[in-house]
Amino acid sequence: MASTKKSRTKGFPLEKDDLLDMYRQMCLIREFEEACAQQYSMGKIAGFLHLYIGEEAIAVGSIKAMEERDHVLTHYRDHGYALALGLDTGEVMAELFGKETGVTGGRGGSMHLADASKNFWGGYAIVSGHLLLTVGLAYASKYLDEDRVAVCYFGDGATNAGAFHEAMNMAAVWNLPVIFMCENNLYGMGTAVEHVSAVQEMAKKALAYDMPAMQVDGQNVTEMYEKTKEALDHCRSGKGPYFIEALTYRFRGHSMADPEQYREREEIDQYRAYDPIPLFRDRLIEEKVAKEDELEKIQKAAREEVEAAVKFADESKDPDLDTLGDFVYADPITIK
Amino acid sequence: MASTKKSRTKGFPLEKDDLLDMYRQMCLIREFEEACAQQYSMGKIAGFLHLYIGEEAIAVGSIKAMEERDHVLTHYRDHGYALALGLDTGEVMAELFGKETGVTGGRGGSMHLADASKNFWGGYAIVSGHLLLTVGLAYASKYLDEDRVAVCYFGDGATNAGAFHEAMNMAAVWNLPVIFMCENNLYGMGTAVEHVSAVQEMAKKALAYDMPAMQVDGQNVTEMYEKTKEALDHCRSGKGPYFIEALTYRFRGHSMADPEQYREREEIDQYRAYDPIPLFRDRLIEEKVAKEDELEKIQKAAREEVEAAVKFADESKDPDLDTLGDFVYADPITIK
Amino acid sequence: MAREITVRDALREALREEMDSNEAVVLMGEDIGAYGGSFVVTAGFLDEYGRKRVIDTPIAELGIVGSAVGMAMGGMRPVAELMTINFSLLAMDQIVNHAAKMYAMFNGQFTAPVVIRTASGWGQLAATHSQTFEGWYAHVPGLRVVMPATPADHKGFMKAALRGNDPVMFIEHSLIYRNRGEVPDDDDFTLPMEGAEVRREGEHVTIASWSRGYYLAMAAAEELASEGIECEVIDMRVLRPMDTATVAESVRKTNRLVVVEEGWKTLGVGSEISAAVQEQAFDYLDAPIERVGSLEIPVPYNRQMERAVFPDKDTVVEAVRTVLAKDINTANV
Amino acid sequence: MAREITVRDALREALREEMDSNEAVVLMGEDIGAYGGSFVVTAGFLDEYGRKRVIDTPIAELGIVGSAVGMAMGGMRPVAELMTINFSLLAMDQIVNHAAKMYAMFNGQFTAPVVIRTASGWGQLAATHSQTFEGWYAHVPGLRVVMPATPADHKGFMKAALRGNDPVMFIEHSLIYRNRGEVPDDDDFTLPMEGAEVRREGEHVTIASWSRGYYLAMAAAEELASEGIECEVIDMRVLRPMDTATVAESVRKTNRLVVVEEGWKTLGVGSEISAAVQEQAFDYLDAPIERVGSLEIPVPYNRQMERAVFPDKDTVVEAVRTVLAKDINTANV
Ligand SMILES: Cc1ncc(C[n+]2csc(CCOP(=O)(O)OP(=O)(O)O)c2C)c(N)n1
Ligand SMILES: Cc1ncc(C[n+]2csc(CCOP(=O)(O)OP(=O)(O)O)c2C)c(N)n1
Ligand SMILES: [Mg+2]
Ligand SMILES: [Mg+2]
Repeated sequence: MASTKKSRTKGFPLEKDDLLDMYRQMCLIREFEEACAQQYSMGKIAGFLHLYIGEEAIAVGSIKAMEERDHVLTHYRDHGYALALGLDTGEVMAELFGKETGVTGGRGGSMHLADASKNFWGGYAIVSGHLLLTVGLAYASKYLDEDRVAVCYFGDGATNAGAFHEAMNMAAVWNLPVIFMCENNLYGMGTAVEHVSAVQEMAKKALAYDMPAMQVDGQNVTEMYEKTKEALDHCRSGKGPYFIEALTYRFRGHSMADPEQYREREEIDQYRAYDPIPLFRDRLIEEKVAKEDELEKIQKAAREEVEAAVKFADESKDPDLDTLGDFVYADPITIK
Repeated sequence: MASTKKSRTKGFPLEKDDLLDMYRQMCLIREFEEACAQQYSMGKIAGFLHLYIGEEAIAVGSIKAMEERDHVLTHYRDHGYALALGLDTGEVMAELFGKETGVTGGRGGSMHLADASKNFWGGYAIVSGHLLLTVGLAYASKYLDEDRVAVCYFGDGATNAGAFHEAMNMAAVWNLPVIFMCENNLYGMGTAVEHVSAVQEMAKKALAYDMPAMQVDGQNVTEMYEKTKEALDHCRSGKGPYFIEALTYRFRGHSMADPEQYREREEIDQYRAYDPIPLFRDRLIEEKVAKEDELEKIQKAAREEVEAAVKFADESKDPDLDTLGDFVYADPITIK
Repeated sequence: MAREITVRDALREALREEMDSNEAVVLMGEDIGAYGGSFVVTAGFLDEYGRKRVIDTPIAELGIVGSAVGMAMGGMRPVAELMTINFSLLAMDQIVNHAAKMYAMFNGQFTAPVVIRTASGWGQLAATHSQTFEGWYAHVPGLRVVMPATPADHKGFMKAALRGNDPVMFIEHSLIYRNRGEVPDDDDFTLPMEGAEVRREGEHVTIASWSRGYYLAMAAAEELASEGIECEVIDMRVLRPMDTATVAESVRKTNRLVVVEEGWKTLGVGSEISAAVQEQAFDYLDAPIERVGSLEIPVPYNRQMERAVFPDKDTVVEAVRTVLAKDINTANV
Repeated sequence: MAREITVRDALREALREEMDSNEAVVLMGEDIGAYGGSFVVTAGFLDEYGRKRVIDTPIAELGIVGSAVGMAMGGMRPVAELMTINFSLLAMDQIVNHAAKMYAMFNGQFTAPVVIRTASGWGQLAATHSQTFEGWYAHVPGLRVVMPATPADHKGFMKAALRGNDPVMFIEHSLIYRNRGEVPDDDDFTLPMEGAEVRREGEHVTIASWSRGYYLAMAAAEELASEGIECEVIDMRVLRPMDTATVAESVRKTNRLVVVEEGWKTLGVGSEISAAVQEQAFDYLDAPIERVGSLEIPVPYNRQMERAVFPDKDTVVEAVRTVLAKDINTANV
């Protein structure tokens, strides 16, 4: 969420504070993800671990455009949104460590971060299942007259699943305030979009639902901000859902288990040139929003925050095994 | 399938023989369906019974355009295709009566007619499930180099299901010879298209797959023939799938159980003016393809054929209860 | 005070009362509105409550349940109807991987109090429209699964489901909508969603069943009573959490058990009841527990064939005789 | 002649041999090609056989199975892979309402010999990625369901499945791909897809399990043997048709049974084995049949918690002691 006064800073759509905050968030996510990779290799993090490196501008730019009351749902590659939404870095890391202090108490792990107090309805690991939950939350928002937009993040691969179609159609028919935010990083796991999708531009899929759609440069954090804002305004004014295709690339493997044999080093290098963090930094310097050392300080603070998070996670306790049976049913069961 | 010489009869794309054969088929289906309604009310037919009255031109026109080797799959409203494909009228009626002589031995009933020898792969009762089977059959056709197009019939309602989307995408990605034949009769059961589909023209749904599509007048049997032929040519030439939206209306309830409270008498009457059978008859007379009495004879023969079919069904035996366990497994099971 | 009403009316009352008292309750599903519901349960509701609260959905079972779960998370009380339990297979992922996981997976932060109504049943509908899968849902921690028999249970459970905080699979049966029974005259009549009920006492054999099977069991018990064989009939009512203790307790008295279900026996609900009862009352069993179910084949359309597939009163009577055979031979009954 | 190879290699060999000998065999699934398969079973196959025979599909489980069924109807031999059994819920309708019905519903006119490969398993993957549903598939007439433990069974069943005419659910387990065992050196080595195997003889108690559970059972048996307790270990191997007769026969000797599974006990496969065995060997049972399964909760991510959820060797040992307790008390062992 951006600070309240919405004046613009030079070529930018936001104030310096907000711009630097976005820069901070991007650095934080990057540092966090690097640390995750390290902790995973040390055996502190287990299960599936999907890193957001290279895609930071999407979460940061779009979430900056939202209001606090808006709903966020996402797939399993969910650390970036959590941090951009302001979840505590230590508690997110603790979750990855499976600790009691984790945001979901060690029960969810990397793929299932969530924070009810921030309207972050969680990361889900069934590809495209959460799109339907989003539709339902948006229905509730409209029904209860809450003026909240429900935003869901998902990949190019998710658009081929039946659930995607059912969600798009329902959101359109019911004219709901939903933003379908598709992160097209060209691959679903190791499978290139061209081999599994009839169209190469995900935005075309919105045509079947007469749903407005646009492609956005997902490496450009301020463009993400501006375009998401547009889509949010559309939704808030009662005009129904919006589809955004954010063009991006994942710099690392699909998960830590990925042998990465399906794409060439060359291709990766080519996209690494569009690293959203240096791109933004250079613009901030060029447009004289901030000096290099100011940005370096931000970057250093991010690193320290992550180091502290790792320490916090490390020092936290495992959940009490006595709580194993908690949260299976919300209402008591008395028999047996 | 049309007769081999493809010269045209006046304003028509077909020879007189074929035109009259189509007229015969339409009459046969109409008579058959009327008889079904009657037999159902007498308790001879049970379960769900979905009549094709008003939509005959679609099955007849499109199937006339196919080759015998082409595949046909359909939903539960399947009597029309069965008869147009030349299944024995008596054996189809016997199936509805649940008799041993029925096309599926009394096991399938109205919703599951089929005839392997005619490449009629059956009627299916899970809305939109058979679209995926069609994709698979088309894959096999292409893989085995058989030059067969797989055609599947389904309703407007089916296009909202996830399976539809997965089938459309797969057929397009794999560039398969499939015709998706959507019969838009404006309702899925008692639910009007406008309340459940984001777009009112089903053909628009093909846009998400870059799939060629067209709308066809489903009450015009020769237009159905011509347009299907076009789509078949497209598929056969290796250009991939085609989507046809046939505009039609069902003159009766969804099934015999339908209380029909969701549409007005007035609306029904309005569409009844586009009854495909008199429309075709009038054109045949007007264009001097046939005289009234010739057409009346055809119609009378159809009625007699259906009467004989009912008699055949009535006189046939129930299947032997000893066969109950047949066809559960194709390979033997020896244990227990 | 109580009135005798049908299962269908019990459901209609429950839905109407909860809709009237709680604005958050909405109904959604295929053809529940303009068409009136495929089993006429919601006929008239659209006119009464309007399109915002009686939602005719697209044919998209996964979408219906998934969006209902989201609505529930967002503070609403959706009743998502899946026309028949056969189609619920399309929604399985949302039921099992989303609704049932929501509360635990996020450490208690979210609940998903969605009520999923669906109907089991048959009637010459052929292989894909004649199945029942209550046992699959009863396997899943996080779900509550009810499959009531009496009008009172239908009403009491539905109202409880709509006031509770867990996802509920509410499984009806198309062949018992017209069955009648007493229902208390009380707008706040709810029933706790757990516990089996002994509906008929008897000393010779216990019959456990639920939904339509319960009526078969009662009919069989009646017939057997005329021969002096007294059956204790237990209505399981709730399949998760499943109250096998009540069955075991009964078996400690009767020493014999027959379980009656309409689905396939192999890995049906009866297998669980059998396994659990032999665990709890092993020393009391005088004969193997007998399971009654349908023939293990895709259900054929033909009427005679279909009749041969499903259990009826006679099958149940026969099963009772089988478990009693030992004693009958030794003239104990 | 035979060689010792891993489960993974056994599968690779089976697939390769059948692809080589039958052009109609193709593989399809998410990331089976360029990525090499999520469990590395099909690594290298894309290069070897090309895109027409090793098909990287969209993420569309329903579509994968549905189109595979159509391919099978059309004369091909597709092996449709669903990455994990958790995602198979999305394909449930095509598996149950289409594949399993195809042959009977149309009176024997069509067969659907599709092989659906999927994997059970866990490993800090949290609630939606740690489940197992083999019992659900084993409930369905028309399906064959195998869930092998040994490399030889993996190979023999896979080759048999690809030469047979029925739809087969072929359920692997992510945690046993590296397990080793002897596999005959024979390109035509197939195994009939039925029948449980007594893998270890013993007189005191029978343990029945399958897949990874079989290895737990063997480890427990080994440990108990050092105390003089001899377990008869049965590998169920095929869950439909399920060979409970072999278990009953064993119980007639040992008089005691423990069933070990990784899934939730309530309505798990163990409930069927228990129910069926008490039907067939009632008079031989000296103690209630004991079922071992996982805790009935959505599986948590945390390592200690997850370990507490799933059974291990110790749980099995304990269960064996429980069923033996009576005799141990009376010093029979
Ligand atoms: C229903 C389902 N099928 C398969 C998987 C395994 N899987 C996890 S992530 C993934 C790829 C998703 O790709 P995409 O949607 O493009 O997201 P990205 O990871 O690229 O951000 C797959 C196949 C799953 N989790 N759920
Ligand atoms: C998956 C599934 N959901 C629901 C049904 C119940 N049902 C049968 S036909 C039908 C309406 C289908 O409408 P449409 O596709 O337009 O075909 P039409 O009957 O109009 O030709 C419905 C909802 C079903 N058979 N399968
Ligand atoms: Mg992607
Ligand atoms: Mg329709």
